[in-house]
Amino acid sequence: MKRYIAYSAILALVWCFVHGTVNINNFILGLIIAPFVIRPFKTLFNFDKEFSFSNALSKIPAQIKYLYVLIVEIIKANIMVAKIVLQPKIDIKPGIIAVPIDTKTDLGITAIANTITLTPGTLTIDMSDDRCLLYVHAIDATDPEGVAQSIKDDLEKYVLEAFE
Amino acid sequence: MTTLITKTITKICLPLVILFSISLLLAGHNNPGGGFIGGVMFASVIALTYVAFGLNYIKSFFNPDWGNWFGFGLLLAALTAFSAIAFSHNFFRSAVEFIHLPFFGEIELVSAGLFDIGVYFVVIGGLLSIFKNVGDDE
Amino acid sequence: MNNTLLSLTIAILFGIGTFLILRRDIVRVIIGLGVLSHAVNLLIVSAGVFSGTKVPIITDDGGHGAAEATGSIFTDSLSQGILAPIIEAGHHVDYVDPLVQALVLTAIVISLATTAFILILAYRIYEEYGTTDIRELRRLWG
Amino acid sequence: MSFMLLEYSLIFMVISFIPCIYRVIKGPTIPDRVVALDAMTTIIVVMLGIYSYVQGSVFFMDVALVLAIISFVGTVTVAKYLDDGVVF
Amino acid sequence: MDSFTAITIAVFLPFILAGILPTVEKLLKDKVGWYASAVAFLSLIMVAQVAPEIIHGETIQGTIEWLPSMGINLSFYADGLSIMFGFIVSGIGVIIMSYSNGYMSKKEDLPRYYQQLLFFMGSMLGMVFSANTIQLFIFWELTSITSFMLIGYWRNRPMSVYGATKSLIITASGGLFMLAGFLVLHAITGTFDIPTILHNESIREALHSHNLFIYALILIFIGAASKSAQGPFYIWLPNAMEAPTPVSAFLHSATMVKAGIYLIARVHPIFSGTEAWFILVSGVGIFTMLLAGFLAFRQTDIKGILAYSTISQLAYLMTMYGYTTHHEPGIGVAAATFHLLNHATFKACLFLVAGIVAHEAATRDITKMGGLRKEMPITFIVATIGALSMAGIPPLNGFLSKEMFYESSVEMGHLLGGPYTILIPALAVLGGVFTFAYSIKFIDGIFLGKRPSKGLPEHIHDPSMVMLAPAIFLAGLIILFGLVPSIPVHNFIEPTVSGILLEPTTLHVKLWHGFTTSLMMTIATFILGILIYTQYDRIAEWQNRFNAMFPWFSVNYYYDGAVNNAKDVTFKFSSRMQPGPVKNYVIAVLLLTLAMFAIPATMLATNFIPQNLNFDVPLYEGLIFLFMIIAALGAALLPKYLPAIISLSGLGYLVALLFIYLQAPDLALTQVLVETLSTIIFLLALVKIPQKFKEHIPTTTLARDLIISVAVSAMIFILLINATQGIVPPFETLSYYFIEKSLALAGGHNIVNVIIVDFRGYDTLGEISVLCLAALGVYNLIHSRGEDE
Amino acid sequence: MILNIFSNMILVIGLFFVFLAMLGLARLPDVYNRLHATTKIGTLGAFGVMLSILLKVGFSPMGVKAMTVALFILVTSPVAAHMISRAAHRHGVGLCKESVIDEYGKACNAACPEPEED
Amino acid sequence: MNLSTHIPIILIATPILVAALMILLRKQPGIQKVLSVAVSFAMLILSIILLSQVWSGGIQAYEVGEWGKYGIILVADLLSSGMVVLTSFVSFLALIYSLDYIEKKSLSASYYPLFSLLVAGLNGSFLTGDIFNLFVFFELLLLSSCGLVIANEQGGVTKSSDKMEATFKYLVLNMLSSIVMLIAVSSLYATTGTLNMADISVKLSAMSAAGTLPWYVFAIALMFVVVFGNKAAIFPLHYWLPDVHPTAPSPISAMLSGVLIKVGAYGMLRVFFLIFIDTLDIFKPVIMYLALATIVVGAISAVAQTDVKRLLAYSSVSQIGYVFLGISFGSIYGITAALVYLVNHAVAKSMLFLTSGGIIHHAGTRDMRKMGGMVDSAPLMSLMFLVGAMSIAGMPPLGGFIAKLSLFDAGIGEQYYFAIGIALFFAIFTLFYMFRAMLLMFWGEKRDVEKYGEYSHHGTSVLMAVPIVVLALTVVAFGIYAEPLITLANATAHQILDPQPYIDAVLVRVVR
Ligand code: NA
Ligand code: NA
Repeated sequence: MKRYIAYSAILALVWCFVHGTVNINNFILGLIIAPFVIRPFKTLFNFDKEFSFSNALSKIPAQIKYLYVLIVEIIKANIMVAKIVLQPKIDIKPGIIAVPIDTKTDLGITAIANTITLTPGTLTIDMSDDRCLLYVHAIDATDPEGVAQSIKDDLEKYVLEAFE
Repeated sequence: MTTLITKTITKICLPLVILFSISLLLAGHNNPGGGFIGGVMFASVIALTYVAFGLNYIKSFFNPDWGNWFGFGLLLAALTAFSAIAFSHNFFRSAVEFIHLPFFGEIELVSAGLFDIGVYFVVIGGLLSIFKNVGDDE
Repeated sequence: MNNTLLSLTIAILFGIGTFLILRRDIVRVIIGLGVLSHAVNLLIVSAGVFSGTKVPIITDDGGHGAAEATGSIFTDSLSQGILAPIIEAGHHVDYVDPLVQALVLTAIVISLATTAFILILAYRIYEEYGTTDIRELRRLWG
Repeated sequence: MSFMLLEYSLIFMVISFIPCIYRVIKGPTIPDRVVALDAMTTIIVVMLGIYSYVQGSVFFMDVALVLAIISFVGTVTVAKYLDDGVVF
Repeated sequence: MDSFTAITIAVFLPFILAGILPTVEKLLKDKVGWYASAVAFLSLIMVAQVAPEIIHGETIQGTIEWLPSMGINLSFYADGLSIMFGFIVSGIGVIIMSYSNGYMSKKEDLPRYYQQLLFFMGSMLGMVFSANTIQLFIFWELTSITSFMLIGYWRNRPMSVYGATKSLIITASGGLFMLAGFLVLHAITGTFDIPTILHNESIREALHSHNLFIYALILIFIGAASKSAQGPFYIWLPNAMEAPTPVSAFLHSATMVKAGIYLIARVHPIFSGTEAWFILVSGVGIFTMLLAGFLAFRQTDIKGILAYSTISQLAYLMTMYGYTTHHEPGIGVAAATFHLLNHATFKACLFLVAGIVAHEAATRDITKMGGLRKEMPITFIVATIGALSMAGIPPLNGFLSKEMFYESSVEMGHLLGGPYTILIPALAVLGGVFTFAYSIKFIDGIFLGKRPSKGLPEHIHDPSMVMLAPAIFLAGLIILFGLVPSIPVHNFIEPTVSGILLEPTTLHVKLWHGFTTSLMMTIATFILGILIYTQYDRIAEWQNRFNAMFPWFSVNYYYDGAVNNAKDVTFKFSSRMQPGPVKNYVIAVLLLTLAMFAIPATMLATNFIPQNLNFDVPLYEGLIFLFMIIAALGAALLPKYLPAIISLSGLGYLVALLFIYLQAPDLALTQVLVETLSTIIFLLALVKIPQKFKEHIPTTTLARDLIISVAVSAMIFILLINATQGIVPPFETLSYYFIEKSLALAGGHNIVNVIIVDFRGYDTLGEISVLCLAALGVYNLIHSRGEDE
Repeated sequence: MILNIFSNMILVIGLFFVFLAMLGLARLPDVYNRLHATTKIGTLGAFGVMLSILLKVGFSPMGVKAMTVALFILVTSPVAAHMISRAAHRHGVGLCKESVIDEYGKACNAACPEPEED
Repeated sequence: MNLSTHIPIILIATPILVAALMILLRKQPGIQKVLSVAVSFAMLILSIILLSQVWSGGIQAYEVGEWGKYGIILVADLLSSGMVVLTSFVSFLALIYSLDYIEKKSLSASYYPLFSLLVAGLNGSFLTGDIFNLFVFFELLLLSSCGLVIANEQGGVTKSSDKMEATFKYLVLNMLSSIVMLIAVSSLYATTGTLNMADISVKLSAMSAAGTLPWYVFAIALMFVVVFGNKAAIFPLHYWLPDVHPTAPSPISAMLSGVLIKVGAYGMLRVFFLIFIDTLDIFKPVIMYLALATIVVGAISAVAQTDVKRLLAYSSVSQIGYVFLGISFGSIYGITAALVYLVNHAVAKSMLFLTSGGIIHHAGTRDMRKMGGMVDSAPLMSLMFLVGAMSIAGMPPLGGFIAKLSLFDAGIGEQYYFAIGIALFFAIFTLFYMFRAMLLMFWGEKRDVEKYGEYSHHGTSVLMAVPIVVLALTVVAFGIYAEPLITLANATAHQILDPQPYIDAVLVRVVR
């Protein structure tokens, strides 16, 4: 039930967004529609697990922080790739490396994977079946351990805070 | 099989796109959109879940008879068109009504909207029934 | 939009589509039908009879049941045997021709339906014949 | 301003198409083509955004959103097909 | 009862009473034949009731409205000709149906047999009394169909089926030619009504001078010739002998085959008096007379002999009706008419005998028979009377009419002058000689000589009276007509001849009228006939040998060849026309489309290309066009499916982009959605289809396909640049109305959407039905497996 | 005014990045490297353009939708890249010759087929 | 609420509604059966009422949505309402026949909606007064017939691979002609600014009167020859027919040969004699040559066939050639004859196809060489086939005879001797192949039981026999008493050749 309410609220906001007008009317309309949309797919949305509002709300600052880090990293990433693309002669040493991760939840893993892709020089290709390793394509794979370490240090901790 | 990452994002997209499809359906009369476009959006996001999770898994908890959907849509569309005859008008004569709701203000109700909903269901039902029939085929 | 070049492009697309439907491979033929249907959709749009520049969506809402959006328009008065040519009315119309768009919408949906059917048909044909070569599809002969 | 913006942006974007078309045709592998097609939709989304702004009409933004969504669906489907040989 | 009613009843009674025959059969069981005889007898009475009026020189006519809008009605006309035929048909009908009671085994499907006989009789009566050409044709074809049914009475015997088919194809097709002739006649005269043409001098004169005259004549003659087995069409009649013998007697000697003769007599007043008539009718007649008489020698089947004799006798009739000059329209009409009646008597008689013999001797092969005169004396006498009449021996009726034949031949030869003076009588005598020979063979072979030691049943005897009486009756008629010719001449021949010549005619036929040329010719016939008969077997053998050496020297060779090879030849044709791969069909469609465009373009267009072409283009537009073409080329040329499909998808996105430029957001939306869905469905299909197939295109094919493609491109380009010049002159367009009323009346801002859900929502209803259909169709496709082999 | 200049700046940068992404698509040696370009730069480019529109029009329907588009692309494009690259690798598309390491290929141990030209 | 004015739309929308209901009710075969037959019968009655209304009250126009000529107008004139009666009649009987003929699962899952939509497509095509709407309904026809062709028969003898192949050819060629139609329709719109056929007619006439009729209008007009010719399967657009009609389940073959190919003839009459009057001088000779080629090719190919349904299909090709020959005369008599021919062929050929279904059930094969002597084991089928074959061959006193008679009479009256000569000659082919088929199947020796097995005893159930007999009686009735049909055809021909009342009925009205 709580999950319903929470998801409905989020979806009502989404409704406003896709509708293009964020106002109370639309939000209420969204609240009315949302349960019908979630209901058939509740198996997909962990409805068997407990949900607590306070828990969810408490993560918001961490999430905002994560977003900030993400944006900064993205800009760095872009500048890096832009440099490579604009080189007269492209000189790179790419490769695929395995990066161990500590994140356990679905959302967390997804977040870290996506973050890796959006950040400098790395691109998530796959995840091992035991959910412990991410296979990452790095533009500069000359130092696999270094890349893994930087992912751990610069990204994963924020993701863990925000989504675990 | 697809990965956890895809599945998670698909989960996020699913309600979002469904809402968007409803919004397109309702906006159709005044903005781009309408029953067909909304319906295709809906169908494609369901198709996305079929792709991401596998048809059999989705069917285990969400397995509507899409045939009924397009049957219903066609029925709704045809009945809407027919209803004009009951009002001593020609088939498909449309009606525009403005009603005042306490909270939402003035709302425009058009018979064509009902027809568009019929289209919406036909598109969803038709496309997904094709997908399911072919996808189920061994 | 440059009509001559658009026409030329459409014509070339038709040519390519035609070349494709003359192939022996069913999948190619279907791709060719796809190209042709793109071409024909463009053709219909280019058959719009007047060229405004605005999206045919009325934005200046003067309230419901509002006054005419485009000014007065002549009407053919057939009962009096008059075919009134449009003289000024065309100038009032800022929109592009909405009718051809509606026609194309219908055409697109129909071609989607037919394409879906023919593709699944191709799938079944492969199952039955073990090939997509139309030259093998000649059990019905004579 | 806005017409100039439109003109130049559009020319710029259309020129950006060239590599995409090149990759779609040249490949060499199917994933290359898929990437290129995906990139093409990104360009169109961008163009739609600009166009929408310049025209002052929200209509094209809807197209952009739909395109973003549907191209994701398409890409995932093709990728799955490439990977598993099945669609659903 | 007035005469018209009587005729109507005579015609329709057999149909109606035949309709209830199966019910009657439940009651009467195997006595149902007598019911049929009674029906025939009723018709005979009806015909007889009308006869006095006709003999007095009147004609009867009446009409029932049927198809007034086409000028075709159900109308009957009775004059001497029709009454005579009416008598022959119904009279012999009674005889044959009575005879059948003895002939047909009780195990046979009797209701079907009698029903079809009655249908035939009704059709025949309907034909001879028809007053309009279309009605005549209808009954004519009905006789063909009933004849087909009766020949094929034993439906499981291959030879019956063969004979039935042959007769139907020849006679019914001939009928179609006749119909065409009637239609030409209609086109010339403006009427379908026969009496109108017969009795209207001016119409006939106009007809004779019309340039279509000859075509009408030829077409109608083809009908007559096919039905009466003349010329090359004779071939069906011998095979028609597969029918039960009473049927052969009735249809294929006495009545149906005379339909052609009837037709010739009927149209005689219309067409005769022209050279064409003589050349066509008499020419074909003489040819057939000689050919059939000669070919009869080869026959070993007694019914075969009779079949060929029938052909040659009918040819006599044709020949005589054909005798005409401008001043003497009907030289042989009287002779022909009399011989027609006589032939009906003696030939029916001989067929009945043949039936009896075949029934008793259990064979129809004349080489296996002989000496039966002792065992079946009555049959022998009856047969002899019939055969001698056919041979033209006095004092039988055949002699009289043959004399008249010779007489008219002499007259015709004389009128033509030159070599014809001798030639025509000589050919007539030759025909008589053949007739004499095969007539004698019939008697000699069956009844005279020695009984063969084996092959025949032990006890052969005269049949019961049921079968014998009709034959005796006919033999009696033969003698009666021979001795007292005035009875038939006064009652039948004179009214008929008057009817044909359209003027009152009196005839004087006597058994003895001095030593005339014709008597000399008769004597010559006997002498030559006996001479020929001594060589009979040798001639037959010679014919057989000739036939074996030159199989192609017969019409049957061509008929059989055509029918047997029809399947192979046509299959070759149709498999060339319909070779399988859809590609050729697509080419056909494209070529036709191009032709349809090219015809007006070359005929009417002064300039293909309008003046105001504009090739200035902003860079981005030009690039988008270029990209579209490249993407389409990619779809066309990339060798593997998936790249091609991705390329096609790219084209779709570019089209969507173009729609955006064209200010069509709805279209762009729909386009991108549909594009992606199509791709997904493509992938669904490709799940099963591997990328194995690789087409190698030969240069010629490539060149042809390229030419077609370029032509299509050119067509579209020319059409488009012309058609998109704007409305000429600028009419109001529907769109103005939609723009104006969209918000005001339909309450929607999005005009395109309002059009598709409101103004033209009905289209959309159809469109979503199409979507449902696709879904249902795909369901069927997926679930259509399983019942294979 | 400043906002306008700022937004135009973002727009131009965005467009430039989109262009760069496409350049990368053409120039980089294999599909994995090309994905770096399109995913990272392309996403940022699109994001930038949408952001600039949001800045220009504020939270009007157009702005909100532009933002929605931007967020959607941000969320989905890495996943699309992940799916494609994964499929490419499993489909047998090899790394470019400059590559120095392939731990994924080892992990897959299933003998990947030779890279093929399509 | 005066329902009688709504009949045109009811005839189209009801089948769509019923199709929707049938989709929803596909788990209740009982209700489906009763409802579909009841509705089909009601439609038959309504269509007859419509025809009589038009006969007595003149042309009826029905504005869908009350938008005047700006929306879509349905027009019921004698031609269209007559065709609708024909459709309703044949489809009612074919539906009854289907109840026992189509495989149960296929029947309840998809057959009824597909069939209903086919009927909707037919009625819609006949009644619409809007050229683009015609396109939409053509697509409806196309896809519904495709779906039905692949429906399973009870104990079917047609391999599903054959069905796939046939459907593919059908679909490709028809999609191609749809594309041609769209090109033509949109070019026409670009030229006249309207889609309403009456309106187009007026505008083209105005251009013609003013001397500004552009040449390409003629090209557009002739493109419609391809469009409708493809539907009607005239040479060289007939290639799909001999594959599709035989592989379809028999009641569907009956619908396809009986009614569907007539849509092409209808379209030609409608479009050329209403819209493109100025192009008739080119149109008539073109159609005449195509019609003659169609007659020849169809007839010769029919002779080659050993598959009974394929033979009937080729016969349809040839016969439709005769219909077009009548149309190509372009005169009152020619068109009357064409219409009479059309109706007679529809009835007789549907009957023959239904009969062939019974034959196939009985013999377990479509190959005539594997039959023989069936007259004893299947007497009813034998008689019915005879009636149908005779009618097609133009033998009196059946309907086909009246048709050929009026056609030949018209042709000779109009002095088309060459054409009639060919038509006549190939009528003999018709006679030949029809009777040969009859003899192969019903007469002759019984087939080799060792090789092909015994004939099945359950040849024809009552539900299958009744429609056949009804059609046979109609065939006979059209021969014995043809006056009403000819009168109707004649009045229709007059109406076709004088488009003004049609135009008035459509255009003279108040617009919202
Ligand atoms: Na994407
Ligand atoms: Na024929």
